[in-house]
Amino acid sequence: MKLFEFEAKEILKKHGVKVPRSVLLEKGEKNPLEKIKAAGLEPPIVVKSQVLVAGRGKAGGIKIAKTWEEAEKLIAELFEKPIKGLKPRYLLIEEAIPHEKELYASIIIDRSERKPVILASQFGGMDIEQIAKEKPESIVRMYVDPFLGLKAYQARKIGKMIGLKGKILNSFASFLIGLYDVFMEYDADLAESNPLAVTEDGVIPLDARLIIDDNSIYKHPDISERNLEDTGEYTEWEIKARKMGLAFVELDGDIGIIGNGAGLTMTTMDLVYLYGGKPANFLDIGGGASKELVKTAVKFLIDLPRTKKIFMNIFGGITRCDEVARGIVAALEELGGSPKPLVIRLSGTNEEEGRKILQENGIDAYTDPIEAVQKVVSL
Amino acid sequence: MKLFEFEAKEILKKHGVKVPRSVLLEKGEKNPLEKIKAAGLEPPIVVKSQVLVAGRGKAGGIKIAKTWEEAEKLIAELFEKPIKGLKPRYLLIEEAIPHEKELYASIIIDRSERKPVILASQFGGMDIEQIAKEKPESIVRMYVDPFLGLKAYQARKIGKMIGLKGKILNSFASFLIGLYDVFMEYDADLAESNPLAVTEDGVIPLDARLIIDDNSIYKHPDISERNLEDTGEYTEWEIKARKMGLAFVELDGDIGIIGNGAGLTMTTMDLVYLYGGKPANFLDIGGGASKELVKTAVKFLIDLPRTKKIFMNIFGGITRCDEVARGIVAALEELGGSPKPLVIRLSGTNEEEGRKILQENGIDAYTDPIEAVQKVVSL
Amino acid sequence: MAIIVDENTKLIVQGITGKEGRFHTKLMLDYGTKIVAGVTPGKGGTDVFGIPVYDSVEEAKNAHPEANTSIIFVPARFAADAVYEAIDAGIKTIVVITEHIPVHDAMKFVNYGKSKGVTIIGPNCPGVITPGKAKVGIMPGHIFTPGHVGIVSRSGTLTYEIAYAMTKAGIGQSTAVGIGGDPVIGTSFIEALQMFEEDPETEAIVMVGEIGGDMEERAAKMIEEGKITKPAVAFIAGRTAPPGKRMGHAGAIIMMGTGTAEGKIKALESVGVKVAKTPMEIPDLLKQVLKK
Amino acid sequence: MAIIVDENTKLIVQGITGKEGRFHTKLMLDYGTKIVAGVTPGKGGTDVFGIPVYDSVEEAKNAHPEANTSIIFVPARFAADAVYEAIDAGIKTIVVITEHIPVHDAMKFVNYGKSKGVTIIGPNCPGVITPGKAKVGIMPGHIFTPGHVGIVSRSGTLTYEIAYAMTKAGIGQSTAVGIGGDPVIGTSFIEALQMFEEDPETEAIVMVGEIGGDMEERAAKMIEEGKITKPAVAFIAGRTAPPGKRMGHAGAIIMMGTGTAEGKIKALESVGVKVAKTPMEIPDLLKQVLKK
Repeated sequence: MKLFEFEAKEILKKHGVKVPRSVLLEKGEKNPLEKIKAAGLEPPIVVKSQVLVAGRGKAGGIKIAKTWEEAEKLIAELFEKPIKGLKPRYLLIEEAIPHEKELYASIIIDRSERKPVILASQFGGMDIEQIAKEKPESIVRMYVDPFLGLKAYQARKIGKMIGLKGKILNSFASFLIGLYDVFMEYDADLAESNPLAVTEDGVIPLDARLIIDDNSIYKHPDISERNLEDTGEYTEWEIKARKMGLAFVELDGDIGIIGNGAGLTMTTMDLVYLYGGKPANFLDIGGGASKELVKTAVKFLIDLPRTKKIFMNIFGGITRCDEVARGIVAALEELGGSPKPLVIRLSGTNEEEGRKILQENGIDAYTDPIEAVQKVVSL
Repeated sequence: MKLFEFEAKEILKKHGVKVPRSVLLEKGEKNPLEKIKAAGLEPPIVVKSQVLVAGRGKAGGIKIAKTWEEAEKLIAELFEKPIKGLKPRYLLIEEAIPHEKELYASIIIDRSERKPVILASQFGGMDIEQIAKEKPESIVRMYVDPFLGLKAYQARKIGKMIGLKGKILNSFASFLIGLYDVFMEYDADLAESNPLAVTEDGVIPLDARLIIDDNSIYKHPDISERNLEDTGEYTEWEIKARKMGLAFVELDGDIGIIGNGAGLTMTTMDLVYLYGGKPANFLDIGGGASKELVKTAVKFLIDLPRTKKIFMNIFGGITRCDEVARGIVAALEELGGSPKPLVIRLSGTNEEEGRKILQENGIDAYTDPIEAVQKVVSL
Repeated sequence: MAIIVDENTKLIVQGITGKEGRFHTKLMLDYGTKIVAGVTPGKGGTDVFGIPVYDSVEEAKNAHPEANTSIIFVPARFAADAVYEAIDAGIKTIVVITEHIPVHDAMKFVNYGKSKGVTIIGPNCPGVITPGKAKVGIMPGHIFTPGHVGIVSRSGTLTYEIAYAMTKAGIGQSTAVGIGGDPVIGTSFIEALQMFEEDPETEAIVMVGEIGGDMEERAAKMIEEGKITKPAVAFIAGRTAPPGKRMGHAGAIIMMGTGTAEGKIKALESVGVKVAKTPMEIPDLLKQVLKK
Repeated sequence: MAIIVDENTKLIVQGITGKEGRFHTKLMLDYGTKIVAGVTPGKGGTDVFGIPVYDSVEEAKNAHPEANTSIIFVPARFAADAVYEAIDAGIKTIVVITEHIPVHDAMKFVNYGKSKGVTIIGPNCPGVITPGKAKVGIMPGHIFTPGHVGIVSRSGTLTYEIAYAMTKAGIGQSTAVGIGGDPVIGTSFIEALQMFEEDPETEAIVMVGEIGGDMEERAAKMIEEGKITKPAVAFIAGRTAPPGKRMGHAGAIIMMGTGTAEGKIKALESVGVKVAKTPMEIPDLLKQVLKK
């Protein structure tokens, strides 16, 4: 789960990391300037749209106000300005930080080493993909033992490797330890600061990102759940699907896909593409799906406007083909028949029983996935 | 540093440990009963004197009030009642917890294993020394890897070893993990609950003790410094000494002791005793003491009412004998000579120079500690 | 021989009294897996399908010292503790079926297991089957058949599809390992490959990969370096998956332009591994490489 | 031979530019200790008494691969980090002079050091001296003289007193180890005893104990079990110390009735160790046991 910049910075601050002085404005705030003055801030100030999409700055979501008049105007403007389709509920108002240089620092878990890895570069400000492309040799990596934690000497070593020294180096090391503590304490998938500004006094994060592992949210009651609508990660139909408990990703084709198991479902998409069709989505009903879940999934894909036809590829392992068949029948009964062609491949556990249930309801099913995919593409 | 019961319980609560509902009264509280009612408590309630001495219960510092009248009377009474010489500044008012059984649980660092060790017994309520004496076989010990932490399965194992099962066992395991988290997070010398009550719903700490390593206080800004007067650990003169930066322990004899280094100072006490004297104190000026520190120490012991004579045993290693001599001379100059006999043994680094400085001021010094101790005892 | 599990596997089922644990205990017993004990804290003294249940792995291990393998069906919040418990009780092979375990938890117990010389499979995996000998997992046993081709896979159902196609084509499996779909897993693609390389009963290897991470690329590197000499064929799922979206598995996501199916296929083909376009092609490709 | 430090010791001084570090670097150099490098983060490139200073132990070790020992004068808040740095840089003997290090910090780095096979002396200790060969510590060198009696001690100044008395009586020392006065230390009494037992140059051992803990009792047990066969004599400080009060050292406290001087003396005497009533008796006791 992505945190808003102001949430990430609040957490960093609690862990002893110095962040810019700021005040948060919520939409509808009556006297924003009063609130900013009360917080001891005055122009130049930075007005930052709190949206969860990348590339906020380039999209015009971050502006500097040099005067109170400008501030008032920008605040009104940014509250109304959609950034990649999302309007902010909050604006973060920060002191402007004069700085000489911008660094990059982040922490993720390295899959191969199974350890946290710290990534840093002396070229901050651009995104890591861009740095990796333009200045790959500038990216410094260091693995950390998850039981021992990040030691100060290691943090200093990273700082030295990206060219820092003296007071700035020590400040960077302290920052990194704070970032690491937050990364570990919050089960983060990503803790990042970019840009991390170098000022006369030390480093200070101009931006901060924190993505929490969805599976660990229960451990962190201080983190409030995101509205799916606010994340900018999901389409309208993906949000609907998540609320219904479906593992669904929307694609740009027109053949609706249902599979059981992520690998098989992806493979089903690939097969459709291979045989000349375009998948409309990924929808995995998982292992051991119930009749109810199958019914929900089938109805959902029939409702999905972009599907012209639907391909269901089931290999029964834990999933029982008879249960799947019952779900399909129930869906079609409720809808009074499918308004969109439905091609089904059914194989594996209780295959015969499933096939029988379908036949009794006038529905055919393939055994061979290749035949089935050729059929659905040809429709 | 010892924490008050209410502080320890507050910290446990923050770490997810269930503690009795309570309200804290400070001396001078105008409407204690109102405050208790506002907290949703009603009799029977427990009134607990917040003093940092052991054996509070036996000394009459914990009382149960069955009615509001009784509560009012007990509150007034306990605020005025000294427990082992200390009057409380706070009373903790807690709900009375009906319970079937009392357990003991604590965590300390084992010096030999260099690991946290959990101690538990099914016989709570009496102190651990008493349990160790009367029911030694009831005490269960488990070492914990400080990097891996206490695992739930280990906590359950301890609970099972002290005879718990079912819901109570799981509750005990959760409690122990909370206690361990607090122990580690707060650099504790001791985290203890005794008694830990067993109720129908699970375990709940009736008392809680937390002693924080003095050297780690800087890491824990949320912990407020103790007034030395409130700790009950120090005599009036020990408090004076600590405020002056002296490592001083008061004893019950009459020969004042100054040494450099803890081992040598203790040995000096032992020598005095061995040769028939009684040491009045332990005072270690440490390694490399300055003239100023020596002066302070000498004057302090001359002021200390219980000393009749003073024995100073210095073996110069890092400590320079000339510096020590200058300190002695300075002290005596300020006092216009010593009103109490002062026997000095001076040996080691810059011995000759030190001896010369003393002689110039009419002060003799021994080289041999045995001769010196015989002298001071004979005076 | 085979790898990870075989006729000498003596299994403990952790979380045996839960719905999933109970269900799969039955299926594993039916398959012939030797289950010696179950563990559920607080349920010690009961039994499940005749298998005695204990309060802790230590107690189970004391009563059944021959136990050498554990399978974990414990819910995600308690699964990490169950893994530590098994490791500390001296179990040397642990299969973690549970999904939704926080990645940091998995990272820690995987590191701890490695330090103790323990083989961990999963989490979020279908388990391991050595056909005809032992099934330690949730895969349908009947679609597998004994033979000499090892399968290492990041995906459950897809493995079944491929194994079934192989079985129908008369190609049996030495062992099939579902390594799991999470970002951090105990036994990686290349570690499983290494085991197959060292297993005398395995003559060829099927690699079933998917988008995300760089395990397949590392496998290609191992082959290039001559560390894997047995013939290998592959299938990679997710050619049509868009970047930045998790495709069901937590680990199946193309990030920062890395982890694409194209990249993986290219890496494998460049070291001579034949990559199937559909799962159904795998038996044919295997026949080609086994003929040589 | 001797133990811990000797003529092959090549020393790094961590915290060399601080007041204490600088002062004792001079004294150690004067004594003849081979100091190859100093470390103070941010002061790399400077020097102290001709010793080159580096920003990190790793850099010092790269420039002076012969470095095998480190002494730490870093302030308490940064000392634990300095220990980890030395361990991770491959230093195998670390002497921690710093006092007031939080006990939990010491507990952790001591455990880590053990897992890496590193000998840690201290914290809060005077260090180690092998007279005539190397002084890695803050003890006054001139009161020691080469010989064949090992000293292991929990107390600094008291050690000097005893060593000086021995030197005056013509009894030299193989090595004197101040193990430190904190509750958790890297090398315990019994571990130091074991080293002396295995050291061919050591013929007898002086144990200087004090109240608190049970290290002396464990030493007695080792002697009883025949693990220490060399003649040993002892002095225990704190016969007159009251219970429950810390006597200067963080570790010197009688708690729950354990750790009294009487208990320790009794334990040692019961296994035939002569315990001196005053430090000055040590040379005589040594002459008695060495005569046998």
